[in-house]
Amino acid sequence: MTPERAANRPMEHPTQDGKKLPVEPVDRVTIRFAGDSGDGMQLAGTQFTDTTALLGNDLATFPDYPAEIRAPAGTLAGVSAFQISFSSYDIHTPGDQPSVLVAMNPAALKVNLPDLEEGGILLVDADTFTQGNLSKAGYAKNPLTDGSLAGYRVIQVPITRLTTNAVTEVSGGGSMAAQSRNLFSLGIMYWLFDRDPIHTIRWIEGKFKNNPDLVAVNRAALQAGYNYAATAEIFTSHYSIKKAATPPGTYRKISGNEATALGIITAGKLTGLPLFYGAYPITPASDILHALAPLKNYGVLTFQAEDEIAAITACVGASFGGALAVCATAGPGLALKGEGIGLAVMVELPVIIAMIQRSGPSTGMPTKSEQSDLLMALYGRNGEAPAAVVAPSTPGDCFWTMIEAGRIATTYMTPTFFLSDGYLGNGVEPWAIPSLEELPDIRVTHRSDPEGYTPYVRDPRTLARPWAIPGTPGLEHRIGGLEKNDITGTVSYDPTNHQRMVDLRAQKIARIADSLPPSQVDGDSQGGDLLVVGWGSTYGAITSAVERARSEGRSVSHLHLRHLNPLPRDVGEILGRFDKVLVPELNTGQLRMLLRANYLVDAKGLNKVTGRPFMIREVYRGIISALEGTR
Amino acid sequence: MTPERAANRPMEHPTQDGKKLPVEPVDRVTIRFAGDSGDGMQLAGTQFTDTTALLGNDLATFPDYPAEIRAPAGTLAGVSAFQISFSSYDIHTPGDQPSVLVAMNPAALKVNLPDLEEGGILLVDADTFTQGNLSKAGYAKNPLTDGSLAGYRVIQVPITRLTTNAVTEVSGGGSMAAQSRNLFSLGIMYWLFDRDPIHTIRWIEGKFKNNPDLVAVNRAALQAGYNYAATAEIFTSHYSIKKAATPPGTYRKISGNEATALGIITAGKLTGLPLFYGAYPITPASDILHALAPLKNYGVLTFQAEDEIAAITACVGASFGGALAVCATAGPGLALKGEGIGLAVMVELPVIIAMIQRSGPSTGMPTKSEQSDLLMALYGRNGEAPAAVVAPSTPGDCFWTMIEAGRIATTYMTPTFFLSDGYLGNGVEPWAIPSLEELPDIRVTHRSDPEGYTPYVRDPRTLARPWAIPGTPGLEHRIGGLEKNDITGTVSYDPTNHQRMVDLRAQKIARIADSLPPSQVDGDSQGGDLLVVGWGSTYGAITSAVERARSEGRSVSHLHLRHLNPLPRDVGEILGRFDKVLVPELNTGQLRMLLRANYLVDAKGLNKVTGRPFMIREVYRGIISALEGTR
Amino acid sequence: MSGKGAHSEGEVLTKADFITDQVVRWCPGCGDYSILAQVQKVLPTLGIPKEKIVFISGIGCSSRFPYYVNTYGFHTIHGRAPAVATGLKVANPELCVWVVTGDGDGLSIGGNHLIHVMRRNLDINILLFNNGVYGLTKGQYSPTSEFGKVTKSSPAGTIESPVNPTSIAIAAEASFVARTADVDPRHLAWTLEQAAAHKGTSFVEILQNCIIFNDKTHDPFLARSVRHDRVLYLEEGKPMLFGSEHPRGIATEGFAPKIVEANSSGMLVHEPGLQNPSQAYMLSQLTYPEFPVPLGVFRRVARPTYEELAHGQVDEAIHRAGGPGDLGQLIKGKSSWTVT
Amino acid sequence: MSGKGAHSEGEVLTKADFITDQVVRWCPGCGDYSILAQVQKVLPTLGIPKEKIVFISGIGCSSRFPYYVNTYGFHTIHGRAPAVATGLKVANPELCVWVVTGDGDGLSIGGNHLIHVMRRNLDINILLFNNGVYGLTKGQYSPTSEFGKVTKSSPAGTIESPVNPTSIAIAAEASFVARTADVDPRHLAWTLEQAAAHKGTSFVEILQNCIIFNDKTHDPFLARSVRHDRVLYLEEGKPMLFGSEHPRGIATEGFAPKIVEANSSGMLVHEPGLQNPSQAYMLSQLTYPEFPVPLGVFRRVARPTYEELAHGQVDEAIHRAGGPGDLGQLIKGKSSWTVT
Ligand SMILES: Cc1ncc(C[n+]2csc(CCOP(=O)(O)OP(=O)(O)O)c2C)c(N)n1
Ligand SMILES: Cc1ncc(C[n+]2csc(CCOP(=O)(O)OP(=O)(O)O)c2C)c(N)n1
Ligand code: SF4
Ligand code: SF4
Ligand SMILES: [Mg+2]
Ligand SMILES: [Mg+2]
Repeated sequence: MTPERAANRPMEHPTQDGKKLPVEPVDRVTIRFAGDSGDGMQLAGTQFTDTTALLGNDLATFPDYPAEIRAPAGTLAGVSAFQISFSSYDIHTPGDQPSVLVAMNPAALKVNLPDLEEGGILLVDADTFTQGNLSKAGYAKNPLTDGSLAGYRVIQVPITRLTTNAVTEVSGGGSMAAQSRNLFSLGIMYWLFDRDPIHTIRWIEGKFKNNPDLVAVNRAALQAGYNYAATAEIFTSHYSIKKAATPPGTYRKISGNEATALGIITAGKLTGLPLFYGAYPITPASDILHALAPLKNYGVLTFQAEDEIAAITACVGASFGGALAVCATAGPGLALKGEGIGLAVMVELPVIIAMIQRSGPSTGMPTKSEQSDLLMALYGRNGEAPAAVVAPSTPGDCFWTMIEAGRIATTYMTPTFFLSDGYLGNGVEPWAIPSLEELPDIRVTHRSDPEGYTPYVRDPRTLARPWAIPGTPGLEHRIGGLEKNDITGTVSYDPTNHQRMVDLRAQKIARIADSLPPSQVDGDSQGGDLLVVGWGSTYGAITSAVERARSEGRSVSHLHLRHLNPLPRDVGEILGRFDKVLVPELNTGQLRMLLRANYLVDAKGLNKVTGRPFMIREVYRGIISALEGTR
Repeated sequence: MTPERAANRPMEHPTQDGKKLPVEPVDRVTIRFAGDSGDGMQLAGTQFTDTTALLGNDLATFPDYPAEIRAPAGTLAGVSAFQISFSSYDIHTPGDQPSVLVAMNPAALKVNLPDLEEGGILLVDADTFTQGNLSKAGYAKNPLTDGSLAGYRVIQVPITRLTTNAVTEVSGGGSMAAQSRNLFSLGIMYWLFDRDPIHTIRWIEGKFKNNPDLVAVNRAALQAGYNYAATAEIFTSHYSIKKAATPPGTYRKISGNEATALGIITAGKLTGLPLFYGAYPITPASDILHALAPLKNYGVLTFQAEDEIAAITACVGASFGGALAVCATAGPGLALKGEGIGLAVMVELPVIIAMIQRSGPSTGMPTKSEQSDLLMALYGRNGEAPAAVVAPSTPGDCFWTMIEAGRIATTYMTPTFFLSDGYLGNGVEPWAIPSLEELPDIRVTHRSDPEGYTPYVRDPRTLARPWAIPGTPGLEHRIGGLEKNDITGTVSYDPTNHQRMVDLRAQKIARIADSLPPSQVDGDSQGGDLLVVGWGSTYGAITSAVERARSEGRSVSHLHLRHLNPLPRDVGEILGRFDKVLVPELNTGQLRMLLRANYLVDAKGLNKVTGRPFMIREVYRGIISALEGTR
Repeated sequence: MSGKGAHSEGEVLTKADFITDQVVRWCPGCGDYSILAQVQKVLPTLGIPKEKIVFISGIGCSSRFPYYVNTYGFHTIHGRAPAVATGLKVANPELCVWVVTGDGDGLSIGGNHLIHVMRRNLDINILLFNNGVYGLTKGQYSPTSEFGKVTKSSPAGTIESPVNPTSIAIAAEASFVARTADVDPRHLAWTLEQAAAHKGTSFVEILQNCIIFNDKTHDPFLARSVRHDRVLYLEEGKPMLFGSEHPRGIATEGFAPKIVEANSSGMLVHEPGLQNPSQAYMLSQLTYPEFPVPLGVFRRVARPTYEELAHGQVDEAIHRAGGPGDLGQLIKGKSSWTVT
Repeated sequence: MSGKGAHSEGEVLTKADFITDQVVRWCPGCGDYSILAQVQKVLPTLGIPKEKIVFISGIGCSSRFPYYVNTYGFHTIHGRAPAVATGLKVANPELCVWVVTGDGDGLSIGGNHLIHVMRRNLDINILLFNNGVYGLTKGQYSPTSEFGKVTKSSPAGTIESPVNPTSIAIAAEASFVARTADVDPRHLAWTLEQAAAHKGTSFVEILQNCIIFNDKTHDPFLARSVRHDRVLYLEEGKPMLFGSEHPRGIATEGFAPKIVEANSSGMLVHEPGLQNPSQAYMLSQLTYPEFPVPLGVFRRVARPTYEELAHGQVDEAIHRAGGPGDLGQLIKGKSSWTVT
């Protein structure tokens, strides 16, 4: 194990049975739990995350699911992994490489070993290295015995057998052992990183409250793992990670999709509008539906539509009716919504389209992440049909950016895109819980005064048309997808009117920039050698890489764009202050194209389209190359 | 009348009844026939066009329909117009302004008068200027009597009454007169411009061959108009327009949509593939379906799908089955096809998507034209999903560009967009009929050899994968929308494979540029003050405007792009040879954005989004401003 | 374009209140005029203030309808009106929502939304103007065009069995299914009243004449001279009788319908309220010339509406939780920690 | 991934010929395995060379099917398999085309294409795996989920009446409609054979168990212990009898079905070939627990196929024109002039 900045002085620490083992304080650890889809790795990772969050470490997670469909047990395609990085200081990513790998079977080892740090800890369930499993994983020889693992600290534990023993004691039979092997491993990790298993025990008790057998079995497996690690002397020391020096406040753990769902509910409350959420299930956006559907006591109406076209057009209908209408989808779904969004552009009604981007094109790799739908959000519909686009940068920021989407949509009467992705959506971080007073005031009032009302008369500041909703006496009017006459809103084929309306729709979106604060540059706001410009989920990797380069004295700064349409007014000017511009994106250069076209700067791309997030070192190397001009 | 370059010497010319009236030779005339939708203006215009084409004039037409739905007779919304410009020299547009306006009722006058040239001829049906019609058209006073038409050569003819008289003679009743007023006006125009009505008489005879009464009525109306003009001395002279000095060859008149349909059939024959055309009706693309459906003896299978999604996915299915699959649509339809096209990108099957662009966004103005779907063609689907894009520049060029689309699609196994628009689709020009030998050899052979076959092994030159179709023994294979493993084509979630495939798909499209000829610059290919870069239907207006500026000695050249993705390799270099770049487009600057992003040139836009084509003088003025740097 | 002055509940409305200032733009002689007139006649009788009435349409000649009715209106995109109406009605259940669609809009591109809105039983009224053709795009065949029909897009005749709108509606579990015709204004008005009175999705097929592209398509049985002999007017609780000079009735032979002399034994009585939809389905399959064409209400059954169930779940959740959810609590989540 | 070696007509194929080298990726215990096995068993008996067979699917667990059948295959996009199959079959009528879809793929997003392919009567076989849930996206309710079902997306129970796939198929004029189940492999194989033998669209609903997200959903009538009493096996020409210990039959009361003692008078005889679809429709509406659930062929009627009519029009046009059209003539058009 090579924990980052591992301290030197081992400390004494009492174990459960009174023996003392040294506790090494370390600053950051990255663990990856890997096993078969059926092995409960996501659960083990989530439990470790919860416990770690409560201890006050900073943390970030990366659940890496296999393809949506279940693969046969023991095969490479069936491997599921969960990575957590936690530390005593502020971190921004789940870590480039695990320093600890838990491999529950040979396939998990095969898939994940290449990522393990040199000298890292490798915990394997030795019982699973049978001939059958080895060949399913494509191992010709047993890696546990052929010397190929020499570069790691290999801890072989007969996890299956030990779990069975522990489980048999409490339940009179080992049949439930297979389902609790993950908890045994988790117990080992708890001991190794000095975490009390109590939180997970409580969780087990709650989850299985109607089945005391299951409580006993799972608790036994967890305890057995913990005790085994403490007593079997498989580790020479264990590690402690201090609380992170986080600003005071109350925190919770949150995933991007949870924060998005919370943001949706909150935007509904803040605008004072009824909330209509219409969606068709699709990976990785479905969890937002799953999060909202049970919150009926918050007044949210969720509608599972027959397809994405129905979802967006139902949203347009709900918006016509005065609701805050929100839908979420992924690429293939957005490819179907273009016409409906175009209608919302024409009738100038607010709708929020949350995009949880995934790898494309076509069905692509549904469980993998990518940033390749920015241009579709901007241009994926017919005619000149401008809409607003914002993008959150961290899981917790999904909450704030969703509220901003709500503000923009309702203030400017426009469809508004929210571009998250699978990495943000499923990733978890500690999040400072805001008080309700901190939340912006974005209350909306529907037009009710018939005096001077016409459907397309505009607010002189925002250029928004009035939101007059059915049920309001005296404001009866008709709208539709045909070109509208300026002010009156009747159908018009007049050439000059069309030009005016095209211009007005564009200006309205451009005016959003008036309401944006000055852009924040991390680093040297006055300029320098290199500006790294990013958007969305690459925030963590870019931040860390820039910090690293700056700590080496390099002149590198970072601008992370939350608003992609319109771009903030100061972006061109900021770009001009730097010699070079580098745009890391998980696509082939979509924001880069916009920056080049808008500002004629020779922005270079750092592009990766593998379905995986950037590693810090990839961005760091990109920065170095850009600075050296070798790109 | 102020015909362009009108000659000075009036000539003698015998009229039908022996009287002689002077014939003035002129070089170019632009006539607009305008009336109610029910007045048969499109028919009159088309007949005039046919006759004029056979006389060997160069010509261009612009039919301007009202909204798709029929408006009440006599109202402004119901006015339909047809403009034809014809000349003794090479022309490129239907003329900025008519020099002759035929107005069949007050509404037609009201709508079209603003466009009539100062001093132009205005022929009106005086009988229609009743109180009722005047007020339907919004005239407070009768323009025929209030002096407001002083600036024109007004010819008032009681067309309704004269037609009724003529018709009554042959049919024993005037009830059919309303339908043949257009032919009376056409007769007048035939006399005025010295054209023999015989072609139209033949057409009447053919069209109504089962109804001798109708033949008699229509012929009588036409003849009556002709004779009236010849004898009533309403004109002091009439005009002749010499044949255009066209290169030798056989010509026909063709509209863009006709040429597109012909191009589709021809691409089928040239590739040697069965032809599958799947479409859902939509203005202005439906006429392609109407043109192809009756050509069953050419083996074309037309499929009217239940919607645009079914149309594109049926095309993908037909392509999987080895057919040349083509669909055509307009903006709202394309907004629905994104997901299906993305599938074609992933499975790398050829499909041609003909876009007959119309005014957007949303339903927009269905009968009006625009170039605002270029970015949707490029980016309107999820993920990194590159496809080829070509655009025809004139009605006749639709034929050639469609064949080019067929070449690209089948050579590179890629969906290929063909971006026409309503103006091109409905506009008509004389077209040099190619001999079959002139047509390119783009024969396709499906893979049949199982030796070394895998679904994604690539041609090293084109990077195309083999087209192996069901029915071929030994090539059974499975494809789909999930990411494909390089070469084998099985499903793959491997990160490096995904990057490779994203790169390969991009490179394959980029390689198309290897097959393109050097770009043609009209003007100074070596460089100069200003390069005007256009694409699609603006060709005529830009060409004329550049010619005019050049004739004044200005350093202006013109590059018209047929290939929009990939852009030809020499574009960047060509742009670099000019001080300034101007990009006229009927959108807010879509190609301009691509040029700026790709080449970092400060290309300026000349943009118009009114639903109407550019006038020559608008482009000309844009050129002058750009040269003067006042923009 | 806005309504002139405020109305409120209780005020007495007339047909004139429902006419907009827009010039009606259908071809002279189009059947749509008759439908518009009847709708404008029926609306004031419903006792609903006009600001609570909304017309939602797709795209097509028929879908221009909302522009001409002085209530709230939304001319949406092709085929999607049922989905737009769903969002509107769920967001705002007290509105009286009408969907106007055509045979192309509702059964070709929009067939799926139509089916799903019916099985969900939103309380809306759907008027499908069936003219057997795409009018707006100038004359292609539609899903209801008869087999073999020659149109611009089928110059050799269509090769598709048409969709039967009422059969599809019944199979999609619509709780109210009716058919009427533009040329029978009294029956049309009556049917609209029935549809408006029904709680749940009311599906009304309106046989409509497109004088330009499909003139007289329904004339073989709707023409005034033959109608009495070729139309079966369905009346609740009455025997299924038709034919004025020579009255006959519908009876059953196993599960197949047959024509019998009036007052024969076994003549069926019309019961639109039967839970089992088989009889309604059989009626929907009666087509000319083998059978008279039924006009009237095929099926009318009670079922809770989607929006009342959806809001019911919300109310119940609030009730069970002892009040509306607390946003602060929700944001805080189940497990949090404090850094001081 | 390509087939191993060429096959040609006449060669004798076995089940093994239809197995690919791809590892099958459904959950252990998923009903899809049984369906795959029966398909692979039936295919070699059809006398069709495997290169002429194509499987087309949408997206869903079920739609992974083509990867496992060693013929041509295309795993397309969500809901669009019927449209893809239409293009393929029209382009290449001599292929034997199978569509595999799920209750979400085929009835939610893809409902409209399904209806239209059936009424057009393309000669393809559609297998709809009905597990009452969205399996691939991990357990939301589907259009066939029963009212009130609690799922991830309906934590308080669904509020929608389910779609009945066979009713919709009958209303959409499918010329062959059947139902079978994963748990009854023999009946499944027999049904597949019937579907394959039918010319025209064969629609087969296959009741399938999703062990993970909707386990035992069909057990109330399909569980081995109750099946004989709760399933009505439809057999052509035979009375509609069910129940092994206590045999009963289906009879009619007006247009409503009722259960009677075996051999009562009025017991219905199953005739899938009736032109009038009313009886088939009634059968499609028999649901548990009121009635036994019918398995078997509901309807089988002869009608020309779309592709044969489409190609027929082409052939006839060529015949009438005295040969295929001349491209040169077409390009030249009707009216041209020559400049010398
Ligand atoms: C996405 C899309 N596809 C196609 C069209 C073109 N379109 C407009 S209306 C229509 C069919 C209308 O037929 P129907 O619903 O029967 O209405 P009708 O005009 O006969 O009343 C079509 C194909 C469109 N507007 N949008
Ligand atoms: C356009 C689009 N929307 C949504 C999805 C996500 N999705 C994939 S499969 C599926 C439902 C599958 O249900 P079903 O057809 O019943 O198949 P099963 O998995 O149950 O066999 C959904 C919603 C998608 N792939 N594409
Ligand atoms: S085209 Fe037909 S349906 Fe449309 S307005 Fe005219 S008559 Fe009516
Ligand atoms: S989720 Fe259900 S349907 Fe999908 S493979 Fe597993 S058991 Fe089968
Ligand atoms: Mg219609
Ligand atoms: Mg399912």
